[in-house]
Amino acid sequence: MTDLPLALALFLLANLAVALWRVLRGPTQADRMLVAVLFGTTGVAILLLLAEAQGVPALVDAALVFALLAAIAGAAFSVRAWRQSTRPDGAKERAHDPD
Amino acid sequence: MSLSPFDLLLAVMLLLTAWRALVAPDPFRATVLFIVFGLLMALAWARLSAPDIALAEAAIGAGLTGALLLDAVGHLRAVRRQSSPPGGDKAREAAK
Amino acid sequence: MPDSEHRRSAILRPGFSSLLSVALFGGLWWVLAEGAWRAWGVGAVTVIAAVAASHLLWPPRVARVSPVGLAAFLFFFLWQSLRGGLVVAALALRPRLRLRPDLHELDLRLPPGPARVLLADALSLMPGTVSAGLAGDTLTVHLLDRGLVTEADLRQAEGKVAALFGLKLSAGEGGEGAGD
Amino acid sequence: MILTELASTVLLLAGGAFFLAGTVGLMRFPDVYCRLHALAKVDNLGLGLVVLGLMLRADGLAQALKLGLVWLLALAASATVAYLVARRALRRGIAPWRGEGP
Repeated sequence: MTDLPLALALFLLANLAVALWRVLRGPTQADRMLVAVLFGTTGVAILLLLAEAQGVPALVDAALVFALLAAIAGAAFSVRAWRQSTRPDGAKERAHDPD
Repeated sequence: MSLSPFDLLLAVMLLLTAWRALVAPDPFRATVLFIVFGLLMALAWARLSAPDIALAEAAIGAGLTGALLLDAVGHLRAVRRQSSPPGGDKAREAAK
Repeated sequence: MPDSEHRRSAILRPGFSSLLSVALFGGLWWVLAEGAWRAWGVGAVTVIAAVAASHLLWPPRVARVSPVGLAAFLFFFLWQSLRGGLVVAALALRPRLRLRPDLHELDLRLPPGPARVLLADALSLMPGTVSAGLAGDTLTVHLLDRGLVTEADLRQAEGKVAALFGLKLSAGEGGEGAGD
Repeated sequence: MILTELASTVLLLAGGAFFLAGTVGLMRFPDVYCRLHALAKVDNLGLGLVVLGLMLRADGLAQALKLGLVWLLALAASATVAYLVARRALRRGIAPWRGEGP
């Protein structure tokens, strides 16, 4: 009975592996950005399950940080790494200038 | 604590992402793989019952470094895009 | 604690709302510390800093939340996100995958600001819709399947968000129960 | 006591099932937007069920609420990221997949 959380964590890790393979394969860069959403849910679930399985409640804090980071990574992906657009309306992107 | 299937799978995933990150053809893909590696590493620390290191790895290793690297990728692209088209000389002048 | 009285009162202007934030952040701290009372020394400082930061970043009275609307919205939201998960899971597991995705443009009647953001976020978690762009007064929504969602569903969600913020929507069919 | 245990087990297993469905959707759906649907909704429901199952096992109100807080944060994060990804993909001109005919 107490092994259920760890077994479920293994199951979720297998899910994560499969999903990661799918997401990292592309084809577009937007697909790769999905890793942020993926870790924001599956990673958090795995951490929570590990916290229960190993009796380390502090891992819940790590899960909180994971969820927070998912948002930050997603924002960094879409705002920072893609600051130019392929369409010719790049006037707004040009506003950024390195000094 | 003996080696469970969980640890085995996690180790394999870590090695795979590390290898893919090293051989990735373009910086964006390498950065994504780096972030994934960091998050998996945080899971590994969690599995080793080291919540504080897991927290630091996720926050600094994956989050902060990942965001900085993504920013750098964006800069590289912007620079490369400005210098590649024929009318890009003016933009390069402005950058200097 | 009150070392510089007037400066603090300058930051925390409206009394009731700052009292509310203190209670809110205090509760948050209590939850985060897992009910450990020993952590209150750090907690008090953190709560004060959090209240000050939230007042600086998001001045009060930007949004007034109606409690009844909040309850209704939460109930609606939880139910819809449960339904959303079930519906999309069923679609994914169906042996013959038959999707008819589409983009839908929704003309918003909500005012700009937090209400629109909340609607965009909430729609992403509801059955068959993901928000894909907010430009001017138009919210672009990606539909997983055209047969799954109707304009009325989107309008209903909009109405619930309006009720949460105690707003009255202008004309239209979805303006049900925007009470105070 | 045994009832809580049972309910928790059922909730955890149901959560796992939803994660599986989400992964299946991720594998089968044709484009980024559809995959976002699988991730943003199905996986979040799975996480919600797992959180509920773990809440039943928590040792106190504060701990249970903290688990709920993690779920809320994950919800907000994935809704926001889903929106950002979809918007950016649309602006980049990645056309949504349209199935068979209009």
